[in-house]
Amino acid sequence: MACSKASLTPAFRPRPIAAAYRPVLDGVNAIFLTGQGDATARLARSAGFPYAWVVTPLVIFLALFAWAAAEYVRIYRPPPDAMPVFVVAKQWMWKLEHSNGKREIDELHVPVGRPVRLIMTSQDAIHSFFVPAFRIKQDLVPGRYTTLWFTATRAGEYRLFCAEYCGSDHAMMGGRVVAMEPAQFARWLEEGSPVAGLAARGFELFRRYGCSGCHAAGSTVHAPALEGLLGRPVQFSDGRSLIADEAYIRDSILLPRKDVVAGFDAIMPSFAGQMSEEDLMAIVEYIRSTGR
Amino acid sequence: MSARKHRPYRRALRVWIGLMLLLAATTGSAWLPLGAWNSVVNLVIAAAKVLLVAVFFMHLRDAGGLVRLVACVALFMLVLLFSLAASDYLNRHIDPAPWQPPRQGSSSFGEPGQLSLNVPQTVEHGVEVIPEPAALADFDCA
Amino acid sequence: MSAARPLDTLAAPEQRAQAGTLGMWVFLATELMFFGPLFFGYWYGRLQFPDAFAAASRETDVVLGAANTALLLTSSALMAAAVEAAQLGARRIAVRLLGATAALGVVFLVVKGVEYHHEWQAGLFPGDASVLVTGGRLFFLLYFAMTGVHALHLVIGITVVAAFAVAGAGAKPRWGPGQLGLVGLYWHFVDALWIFLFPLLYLLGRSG
Amino acid sequence: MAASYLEEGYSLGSWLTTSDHKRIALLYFAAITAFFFIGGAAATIIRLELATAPDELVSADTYNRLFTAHGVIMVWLFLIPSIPSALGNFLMPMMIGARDLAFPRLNLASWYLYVGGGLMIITALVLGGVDTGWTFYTPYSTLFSNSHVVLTLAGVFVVGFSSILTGLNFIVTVHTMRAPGLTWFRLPLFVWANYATSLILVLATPVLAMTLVLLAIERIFQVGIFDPALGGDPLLFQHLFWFYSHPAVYIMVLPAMGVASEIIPCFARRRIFGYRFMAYAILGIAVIGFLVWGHHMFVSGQAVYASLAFSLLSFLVAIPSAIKVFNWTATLYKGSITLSAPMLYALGFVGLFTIGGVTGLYLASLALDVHLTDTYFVVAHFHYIMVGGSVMAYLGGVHFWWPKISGRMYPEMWGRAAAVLIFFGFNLTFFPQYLVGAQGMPRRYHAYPEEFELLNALSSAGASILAVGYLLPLVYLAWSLFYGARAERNPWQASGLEWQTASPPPKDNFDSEPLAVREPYDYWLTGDEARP
Ligand code: HEA
Ligand code: HEA
Ligand code: HEC
Ligand code: CUA
Ligand SMILES: [Cu+2]
Repeated sequence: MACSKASLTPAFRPRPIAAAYRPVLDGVNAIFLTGQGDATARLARSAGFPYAWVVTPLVIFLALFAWAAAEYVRIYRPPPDAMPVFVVAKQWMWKLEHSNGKREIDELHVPVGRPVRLIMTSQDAIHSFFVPAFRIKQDLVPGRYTTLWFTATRAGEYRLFCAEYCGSDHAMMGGRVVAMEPAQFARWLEEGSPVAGLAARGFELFRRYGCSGCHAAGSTVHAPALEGLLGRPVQFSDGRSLIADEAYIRDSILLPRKDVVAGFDAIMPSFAGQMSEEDLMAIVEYIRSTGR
Repeated sequence: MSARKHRPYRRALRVWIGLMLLLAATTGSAWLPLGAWNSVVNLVIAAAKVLLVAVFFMHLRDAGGLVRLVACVALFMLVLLFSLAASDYLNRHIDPAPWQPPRQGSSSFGEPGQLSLNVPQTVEHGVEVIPEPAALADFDCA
Repeated sequence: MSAARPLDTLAAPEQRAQAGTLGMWVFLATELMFFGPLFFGYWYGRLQFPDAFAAASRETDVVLGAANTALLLTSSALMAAAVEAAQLGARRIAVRLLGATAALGVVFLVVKGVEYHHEWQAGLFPGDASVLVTGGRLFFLLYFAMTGVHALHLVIGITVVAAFAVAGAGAKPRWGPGQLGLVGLYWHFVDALWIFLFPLLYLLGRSG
Repeated sequence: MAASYLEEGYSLGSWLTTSDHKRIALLYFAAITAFFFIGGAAATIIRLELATAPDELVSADTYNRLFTAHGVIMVWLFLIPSIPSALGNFLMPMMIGARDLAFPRLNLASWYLYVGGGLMIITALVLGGVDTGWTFYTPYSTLFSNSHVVLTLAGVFVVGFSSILTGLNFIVTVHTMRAPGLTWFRLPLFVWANYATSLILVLATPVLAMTLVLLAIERIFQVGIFDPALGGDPLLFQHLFWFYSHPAVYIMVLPAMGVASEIIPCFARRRIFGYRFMAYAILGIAVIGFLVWGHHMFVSGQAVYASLAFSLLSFLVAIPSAIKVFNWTATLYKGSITLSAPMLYALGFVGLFTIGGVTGLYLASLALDVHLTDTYFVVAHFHYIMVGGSVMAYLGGVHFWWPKISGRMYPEMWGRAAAVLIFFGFNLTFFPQYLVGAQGMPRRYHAYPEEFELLNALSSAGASILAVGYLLPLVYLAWSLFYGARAERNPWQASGLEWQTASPPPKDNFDSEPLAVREPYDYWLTGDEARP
């Protein structure tokens, strides 16, 4: 019966060991194996070998674990004097509010050298606040608050990403963190809201016509955020897309069914016949003012 | 198999009586004001009942070690699931945030409405979508 | 180490039975794991909303629940007896016992249906129209999911048991005691599941 | 001598109704290969889009559907069934000297469930796709996604049942059908690996199944235990999902380890080093693998205490893997190594698995994971293990047993060329992803800032090499079916019962009853000693 024969057929001829593998094996040999001849077979039968195999990695692993764990625990211990900032994530934007009521969108200004504590939640899907330069990340979970803290050490602008997949424009849900010198930051914090003039009237109208009932960040209706809409690419549920301009916004208000944004239902009422062109312009201006 | 009993069905009857008594016990005990112990009593009785069923009706008594092991392994896995998850749930402190899920007015079956059905989002379709490389306004900040 | 067995073991009936029994037990283990997430969700809810869970549980019909438990336990005993009868060669008795087992299963389902009906009318269904508070809705969601999946298993069990009863009634039986034993295992498992569901869903908060 | 199993019938019907484990294995091969190339096509478009920073090729929604399709197909329709259901189905009975699995018809039913579930998933894709990612996180998947989530869930559910039945079949087979003399510690490690895999399949998959049911209920009726509005918890879903899916990653790697443990001793002409330890390590991985799922949730909002526990356990699960790597290396030590194609694949597996595994430890390190999670570093980690590791091993296994399966030899030079090409293309594809991930590029982004462009371009270039590498075996293996040299019984002089029968084997696997009287991997015996 055919059992394995040791004499090798031409189809199968042993070759000298590949040169590339030699150093690796020699390394293993030096560390773990001793002696010559069939050292491995002997070792396999000896009682000592498993310990080298198990104990060496175990020690390394425990050390790594302890180190990383200590750092991690620190991430979850905010210093008591940290400056609070509230963060609300929404498909697909970041809304932040400082303790004096100043709001920002997709941007976070912080002073250098002072711990900042973010108190965060999401209005829809799970998002994740990620600033690679700070090595921090935390998911924002609907229905509860999560927190994160950091101290910016150098002035500058740093990227902010959404790291947890949250739908169509997950990749666009970015922004920046601006770290400023404390004095500069204090000045920035006191500056008033940038909305003025026509845009301010637009904001009035935005509330009066009830747009904010659906489109405001706190709204419970699932409607797209309009902040910074101008110039942004928009995806439609039928697969088309375009870059939002003034005409598009006008169409969206008068003929909302024409272009239904992907991920939303066509529930927006038409305002055709109810809204003057002046009002329309003001609203467009308001939407423009929300951009950066 | 060796211990073939002389009177058939006797064992089934006896186990049945035991089960009924336990059922009475568990139902009755539910009205005793024992606090958290109510649940403990209930679960212990349930475990006893299941043990009766498993050992006698399901013949674990006559079964080999392997079958007995298999009978326990799923329980063991569930214990693992619960105890490790407990390390999360028992140690979490949750600050609830107000959240009203935006109920989409879509079809009651929750699947995409006619919109995406009409125009399947195929890959070829997507290729044509954006005519010129869109400037990514979002990334212009750095 | 355990002794090796001859090639093509399936030829030998007792080997086949052995493979069948082991296979069935492994299958039952998967079934238990299948219920795992439901128990897990229940456990989460109990931790999170102990009072709402107790209150919601009081809304269930404990009389019908207990009666159903008794029915199922009895059916299990009959099933065990049927298997025993088949082993003793008393096929007629076995077939009758199987019929009774399946019948009790059907009665169980009917009672369950009555309960569901009441609960639906009482607005306990966890939809938007539900009368319940937060945790209570969670409880009833799990109640319907657990009893529903259990009922589904019971339907399968009844079908198989009834099929065995019919197939065994003829002059030439189309199954042996070994196969019936496997069906029995499944039936008892469905019973055992209910033994846990009953206190978890019906008996909570009765004393409170 | 009996006719081979391939000659048992030529009609399509004879294949579709067969209960012969070898034929069912070939059915699996066909389906798996098809799904692999569908998943690969999605990957191709992903890499094309990512070759440059802006979103040029596909829209955001299309991209999201692509990576979801890619992940779902590659995990559930390709990698999970690949080695167990295809190679394992073919080899398990032969390796234990049996004529078939314990439940041959159940085995066929498994295949139909698998294909049925697969077709449901493909249907969902054709109808417009799913955009939840393969992880289906709520509440996105339940409340916000506007795609065919329920149909996809149903498909995965059905495929899951196929997995469960296959696992059940393997477990019962190994317990009850071993040949005379084949004690547990004479079993080839491939059998051990598939046995342990089956344990995971049987114990973990049902949890996924019910979790998906709950998800579907939540999506359809808008009530669910994961919904915060009802007091539910989105993290509950994550716990349940990963309770399955972490063990599932060991479903995807244990069989690959089994393949490596067959190939390496054969082509090093050495007994496997530390056989018992290898077997225990397999079981250890399977068991401890159930205890680490929370390492996917370090920044999800789970308790810090839980994260500490899961991190520690994740380090512990790496120890049996380390043992295996050391033992393979020790097996090579002073062996007379032949770098034939299967061996090249196997060595590729060991090296790439080690890189993937060690970077897994980076991720298991709590503070590091805070930065690395949900970046391309994770993507690189799992592709190193799943593509560099498991797919390499799978291809190695296909080459190694090709003579047994087809009765033909594949062209050796082409085999080696493909192995080298894949190795090279693979590293070029995925190594840059470690770097770009460490720099902070998040995953599931169809467009990204410019500073990541160079590394992404490299990765895309590598992917095109990889694609050619994967097409090569398809071509030359098909060629060899018709023009390859006829294979002998045991062209590699391998130990193992499967080599004791004809190539291709007869329907009942063995002409005469095989007898196992020796240790496995008795390559150290020479000459007459080798005979029983
Ligand atoms: C086959 C698949 C497979 C395998 C085997 C593994 C194995 C491991 N994985 Fe991986 N993993 C995935 C597939 C896999 N993983 C996937 C798909 C994801 C992403 C899912 C998603 O989100 O989509 C993931 C994600 C993932 C995460 C979460 C990342 C995140 O999202 O934040 C973590 C974190 O701990 C992790 C850890 C590990 C560890 C510790 C191992 C260990 O088992 C590895 C052990 C092996 C070794 C360590 C190598 C051998 C050892 C030596 C040679 C010893 C010498 C080494 C030292 C001394 C250091 N994996
Ligand atoms: C077994 C699993 C497996 C396998 C084999 C692969 C194989 C590959 N994967 Fe993937 N991958 C996953 C599992 C796998 N992947 C998972 C689970 C995810 C996560 C999904 C999620 O986030 O939800 C992922 C995500 C993922 C991403 C990240 C997407 C993102 O986060 O945005 C990328 C990006 O580069 C990628 C690339 C690749 C490439 C280049 C290959 C290559 O190895 C593929 C090579 C194969 C081919 C190229 C096929 C050759 C065929 C042809 C060339 C014919 C082509 C035909 C036409 C184009 C018509 N994969
Ligand atoms: C009943 C809720 C509702 C009200 C009220 C409403 N909208 Fe909308 N709006 C939506 C929804 C839902 C969409 C997305 C679907 C679509 O495009 O039709 C949308 C889309 C838009 C868009 C396109 C958004 C984009 O991202 O491309 C604009 C612009 C817009 N609305 C402006 C307004 C203005 C201005 C008003 C008030 C005059 C208003 N909406 C009132 C629900 C509403
Ligand atoms: Cu928000 Cu991703
Ligand atoms: Cu994992």
